[in-house]
Amino acid sequence: MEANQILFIAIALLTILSAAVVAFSNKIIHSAFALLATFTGFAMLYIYLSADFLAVTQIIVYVGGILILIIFGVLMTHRIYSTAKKTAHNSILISLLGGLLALGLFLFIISMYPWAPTVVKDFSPTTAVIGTEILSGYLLPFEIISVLLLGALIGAIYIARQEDKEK
Amino acid sequence: MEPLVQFFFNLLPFLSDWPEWLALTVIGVAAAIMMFGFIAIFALIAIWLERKISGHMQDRLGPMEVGGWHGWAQTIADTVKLLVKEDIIPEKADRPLFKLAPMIVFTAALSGFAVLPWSSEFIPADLDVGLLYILSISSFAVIGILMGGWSSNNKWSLYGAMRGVSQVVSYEIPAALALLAVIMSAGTMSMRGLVMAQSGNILDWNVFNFFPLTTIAFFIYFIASLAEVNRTPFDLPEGESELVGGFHTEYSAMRFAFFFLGEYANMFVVSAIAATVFLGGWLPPFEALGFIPGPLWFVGKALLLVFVQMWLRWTLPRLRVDQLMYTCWKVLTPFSMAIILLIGLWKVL
Amino acid sequence: MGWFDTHNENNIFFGKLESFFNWGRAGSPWPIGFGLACCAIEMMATGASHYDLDRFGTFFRPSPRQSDVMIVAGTVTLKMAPLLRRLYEQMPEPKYVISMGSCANCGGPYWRYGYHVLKGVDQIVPVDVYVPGCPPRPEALIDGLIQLKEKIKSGQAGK
Amino acid sequence: MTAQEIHNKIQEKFPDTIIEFNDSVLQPFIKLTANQFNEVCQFLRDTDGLDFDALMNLSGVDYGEELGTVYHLYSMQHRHKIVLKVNVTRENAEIPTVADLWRTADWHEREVFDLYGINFTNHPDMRRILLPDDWEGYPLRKDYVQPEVYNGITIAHPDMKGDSDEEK
Amino acid sequence: MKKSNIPESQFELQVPDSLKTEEMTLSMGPQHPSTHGVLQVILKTDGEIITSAKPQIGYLHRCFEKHAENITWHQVIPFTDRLDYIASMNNNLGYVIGLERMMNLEVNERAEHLRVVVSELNRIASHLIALGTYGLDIGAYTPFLYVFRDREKILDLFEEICGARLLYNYIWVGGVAYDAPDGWREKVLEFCDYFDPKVKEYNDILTFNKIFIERTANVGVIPAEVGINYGVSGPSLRGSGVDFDLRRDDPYSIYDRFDFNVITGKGEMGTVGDTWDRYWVRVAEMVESVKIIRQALENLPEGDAKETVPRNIKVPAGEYYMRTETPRGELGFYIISDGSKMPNRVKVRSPAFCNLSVLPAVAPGVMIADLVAIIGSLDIVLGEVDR
Amino acid sequence: MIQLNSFLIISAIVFSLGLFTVIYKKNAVGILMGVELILNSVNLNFVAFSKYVDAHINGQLVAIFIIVLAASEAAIALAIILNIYRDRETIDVTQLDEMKH
Amino acid sequence: MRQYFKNIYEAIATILVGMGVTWRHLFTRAVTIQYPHVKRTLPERSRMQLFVEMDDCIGCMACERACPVDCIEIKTVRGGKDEDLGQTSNGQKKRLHVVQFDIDMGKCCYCSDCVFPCPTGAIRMTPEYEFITYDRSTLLTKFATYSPEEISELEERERKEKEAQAAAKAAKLKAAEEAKKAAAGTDEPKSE
Repeated sequence: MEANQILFIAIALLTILSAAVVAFSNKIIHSAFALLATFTGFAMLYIYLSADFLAVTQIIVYVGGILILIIFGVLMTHRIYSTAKKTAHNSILISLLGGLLALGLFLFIISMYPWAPTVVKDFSPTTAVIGTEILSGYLLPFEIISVLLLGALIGAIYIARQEDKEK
Repeated sequence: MEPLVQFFFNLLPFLSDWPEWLALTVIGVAAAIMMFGFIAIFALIAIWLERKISGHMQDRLGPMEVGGWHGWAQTIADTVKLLVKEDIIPEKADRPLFKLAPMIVFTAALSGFAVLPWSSEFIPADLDVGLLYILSISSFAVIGILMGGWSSNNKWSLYGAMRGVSQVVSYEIPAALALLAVIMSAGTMSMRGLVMAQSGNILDWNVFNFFPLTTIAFFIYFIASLAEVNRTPFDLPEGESELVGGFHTEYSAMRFAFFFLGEYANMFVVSAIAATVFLGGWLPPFEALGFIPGPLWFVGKALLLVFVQMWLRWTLPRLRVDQLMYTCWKVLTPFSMAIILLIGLWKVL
Repeated sequence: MGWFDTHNENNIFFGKLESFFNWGRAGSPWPIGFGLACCAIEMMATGASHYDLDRFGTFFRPSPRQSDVMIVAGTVTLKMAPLLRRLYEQMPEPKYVISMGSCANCGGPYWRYGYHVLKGVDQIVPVDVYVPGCPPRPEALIDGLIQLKEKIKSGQAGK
Repeated sequence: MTAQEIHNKIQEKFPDTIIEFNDSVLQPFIKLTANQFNEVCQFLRDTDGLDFDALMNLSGVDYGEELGTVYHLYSMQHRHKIVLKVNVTRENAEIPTVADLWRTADWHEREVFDLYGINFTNHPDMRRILLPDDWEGYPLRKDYVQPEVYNGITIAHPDMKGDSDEEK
Repeated sequence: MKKSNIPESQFELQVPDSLKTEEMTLSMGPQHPSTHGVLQVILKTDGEIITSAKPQIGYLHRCFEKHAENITWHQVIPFTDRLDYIASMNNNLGYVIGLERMMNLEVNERAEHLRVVVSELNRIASHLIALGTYGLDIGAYTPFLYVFRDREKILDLFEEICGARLLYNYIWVGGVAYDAPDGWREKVLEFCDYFDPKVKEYNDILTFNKIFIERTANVGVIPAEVGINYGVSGPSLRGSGVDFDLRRDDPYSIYDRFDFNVITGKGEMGTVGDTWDRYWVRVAEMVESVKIIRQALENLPEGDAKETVPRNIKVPAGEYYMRTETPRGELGFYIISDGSKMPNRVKVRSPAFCNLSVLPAVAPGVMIADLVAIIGSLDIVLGEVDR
Repeated sequence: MIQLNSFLIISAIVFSLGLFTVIYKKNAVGILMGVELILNSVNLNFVAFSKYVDAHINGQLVAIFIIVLAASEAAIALAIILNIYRDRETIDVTQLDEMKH
Repeated sequence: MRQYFKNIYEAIATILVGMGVTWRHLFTRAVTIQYPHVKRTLPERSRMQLFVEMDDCIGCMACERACPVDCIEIKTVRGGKDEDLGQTSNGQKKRLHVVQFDIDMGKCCYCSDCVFPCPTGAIRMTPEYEFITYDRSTLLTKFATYSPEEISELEERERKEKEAQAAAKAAKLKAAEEAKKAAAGTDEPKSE
């Protein structure tokens, strides 16, 4: 086995195990911090898929943005200074059942279909391609998504500060 | 990775005969150890230097006794002491996170070194998205700070962590925008490409490239980087007079040392980026000075900026949280946006 | 304390190592910046430009977790005593205590009618060095620090 | 305004409250009864011409048989002062508070309560201020006996202990 | 405001329920870098905003008043040193003048002049510490060391005249403990010349620094009426624009012979009575003190400063409330004598105690960083707060 | 050589874990985390297909759009959660079954 | 808007002014006194450790009375009648054995109040400040040179002398009484 593959397995394990911590942890804050490892694992997997720009974007947006939002959400909605806070859960059996069902379904599909690589690509920087592509082929979705993002930002601010208006 | 591999192959020709994965592993480990050693030695010297500089700025001497000449062994003694000190984990702390936090902060600082261009040959990894990578790394440090501050179960630490996070997250924006101004003109995000675009004499450096626009961008980046590494006047997360020790109040011994190391490593990284992006990296200011090797120029420029950071620290008072945000959102961000627009205009015309 | 304590003292290597560690400890005693009364002003003056404690590798840490030396500078009252004790317990080992000034030594001028004054800080924390004076000169405090260093180097200080 | 005039004004408004007026000492004082004290103070503060807007000092005193509180008032506007005294018995030490008139009195009254055990009625927050909450006794009373131990900490200096043992 | 009571609850910040996030209770101190000693402040915060601040004092209660009742008149003087240990000379002066007035004692002219010189020097030293620690609170470390550097020069002068650096026991009933040694007068004048340009240096590095101004201006405003009602005095009251200085308005010693300005806050950088004003009053007062020292030294008469020191102090029965202007404000000694050789009661009306009591009134609504600035601008000394 | 299947399996496992999280947690923020896991696993699929199946990098582009969507979704969701918390002092979704304010 | 730019300008300008100050100080001479290597001479009035010249002490207790904190403890024994205890440096004759002269430097408040009343200048403050100790009890400075045996001997003698004195007094009284009696015996009729 090559070092490359060992590393891949390590990263895959990191991703899956930390995702499991997110799912099973009793402390919501541990879940939140475990997401850090999951997101980073995904970014590393993207590098394996020769998507360097995407990997960096993943870290900037997910770790630098969403994760911090989530942690702040956790801190603001819990008694932030008690480290021993535990959270309540739904029935684990039903949830496990749901999860396992989905997993079984996916594994079945994956095993049934003969996935074969149709193209073999070497690594090449993607930044320039993505830039060109966004401003040509994907211009409309890009514009739409920028409007959506703006709307979401305004909406989030509006919702979070609704009380000011009431007065 | 290729330049680094090439560098090592040139340095140690027998490596190329080894199987690739082994050679790569050896090179990777060697590079990591070199970086760690560099950080450690840099931190030792920088801390000593900071104490000496602050001492002389304050009409005193700084370390004098330990080790003889001007207390050169001072930071070594500090390190030895911190190594053998009792490592306390507060009873009510969240143990796994408490242990993990300094590691994350330090790892983030360490991984910033991966893309620094020391010279035209020696770049550990000449990523195509080098600058973006640096920016993404800083978000790791934030999580580390938040983790440390929260898991200490101390209110002051939590305040420090919250302040630190809001500060770093906000200041990433003007910093990124200021860098973007240069990326626009250079047309690349690779660190090497950025330096290469500045070759020539001092007037070709990006600081003077679109004078005065990039000069302002440089100052914006420098100020924002101060905030990102929590140096005065933006040292709110650890502001002694307000928050006792900020997010590392409860840390002792080696864990505290790692925070400390991380801080100094970060100082170097942001200065090195400023040196790379704005001050021409390893390039000498004049062709005539080309006989001095590139890495010396690079480190020299970075250290100059580190010195300015220290100088500011021992001069200025600390800002308040709302003023910090004011500076970020109402001063730095609009200015950096305006610069991007103007540079775009300049390029088009 | 570290792992090396379990090893035999007679071992040359560990003996040398121990003295190296002691050199490190003696070289950077970080006091907890913690003034109680009059002596605190002299302590500040000692840290200031004219006497400059930084020469000895001493700089004040605000948090007890990161400090090695507690300079009890001033009168300890009964209301303060439990807090002082707690601060001492929060410091990581090895930790040292310098009792600075008459009040910390034995209650000082308040020893007779001071119904609210602790008569000597050694009642609540173990003291390594007593610096007499009311308040002691900065030189005296530095001398106390040097004596503490000697004590650390000889391996007798702290616990 | 001289002390005599101030005395006359109070006498006019509150005829029954003045016990003693002494103009011959260095700082003339008026001794008042406790029951109307707050009203007198309000009068002193709010009357034009008197305008005692500052309470310079509030001090508890142990006179032996009686406890007392001494108020030094000052008018920033007219630059005149007066001393008020209120005496109470040791057993029933209660004086109306003036903390609502001069906020200075808030902490000073707490201090007097702490050290002399005089209770100020209607005070918003009558707690010990200097000593710990679980302290026993009022140290500045002349008959106070210094305790030997507080919460397991020896108070007496070793030298003194020897002395007292010998005396015993 | 004047004719109405100032309710305590007015200063509790009322946060609307809908805006409330998690309320935290924090205990700042007694070991906290910016509480100036062993002060504890119990804070209730909403985010970074403080909703209420309650100072807890008494961590340095050293039973001065009990001591004073058990020792002789003269022996009280060393204990007054330890009240406000930053400005001991001024404390000695207050107590001693109180006794002298009770004893009706005339004091030698030279001694009077020396007293004024040393108290004003001590005032400068005290204000320097106030400046330095204030800078430290705001986050500037270097000014702190600069002021200590200059303060050290004053301490050298003190050490020369009385042998001690901090607690002097210098001003005695009827005179001073030591006459000035040869050449001392010239050294003080030399110091004055040295000191004047230094004030500009402080201003350059701290006072007029934009960050410092932003941090301090419009923060912790104490309106004049509130200040008077709370018994705030000294530079803190003058910062609120009240033109009141005991040295001029209720003169003691020989202060009425000197020509000096009383500095008041004018709200140059923000509102009248904010922390910057209080800070600025201190800076400007140092310059005035230098002026007084120069005048006193110019007229320093020859003679024996210990001439009028009585061998035995006999204080006639009676009582007296003596108040003097220390660097912190109105320090009052309420002395009761029953004619014996010990005081019957010495009550200290400490300025820092009253100044601190205003904290719960101004703290709500400010941020934690501002609270630090407010405590620093009140310039408290815990030795005097707790006595 | 790492096969496409490995990525798909990782993605499937993380997706199931995300689904499990969404069902299992009562806490609204916890559910949000589950959603993020699901989005990430989907992203991984897109990128993997972009590498192995697609001749172009369309998959990566879609992934970028998903990341942006996830960011806006997280912002909005947290704003709502915060609002609910201020209103009800709880973010337990099982207790938030009435629509009236 | 004008205010906005003015603020930015002021911030930059004042920061530069401040940086100028620290820059200048970077090159000025440090004021530090490198204490253990350089010791400065303290002024003669310096009030550090107390010192007692026992040869000059006449045991008058003035210092003990003057001490505000009672840190001086003196015990004296009266000298013998024809015992010469010597003279102090200013010519006063010593009459008392000062068998105990303890100063607890731990309690001392260094006010120098004890120095002024001393009639012979025996007790004085010295500029000596390096008496740091590892053990608190060493702060109790004993100045008296008498050994315990000498003290007990002296005390014994004093006791004896006192007894003798008392006996002599009693004898004297007795004698006087007897004389009175005798006188009464002779003058009995007169007194009645």
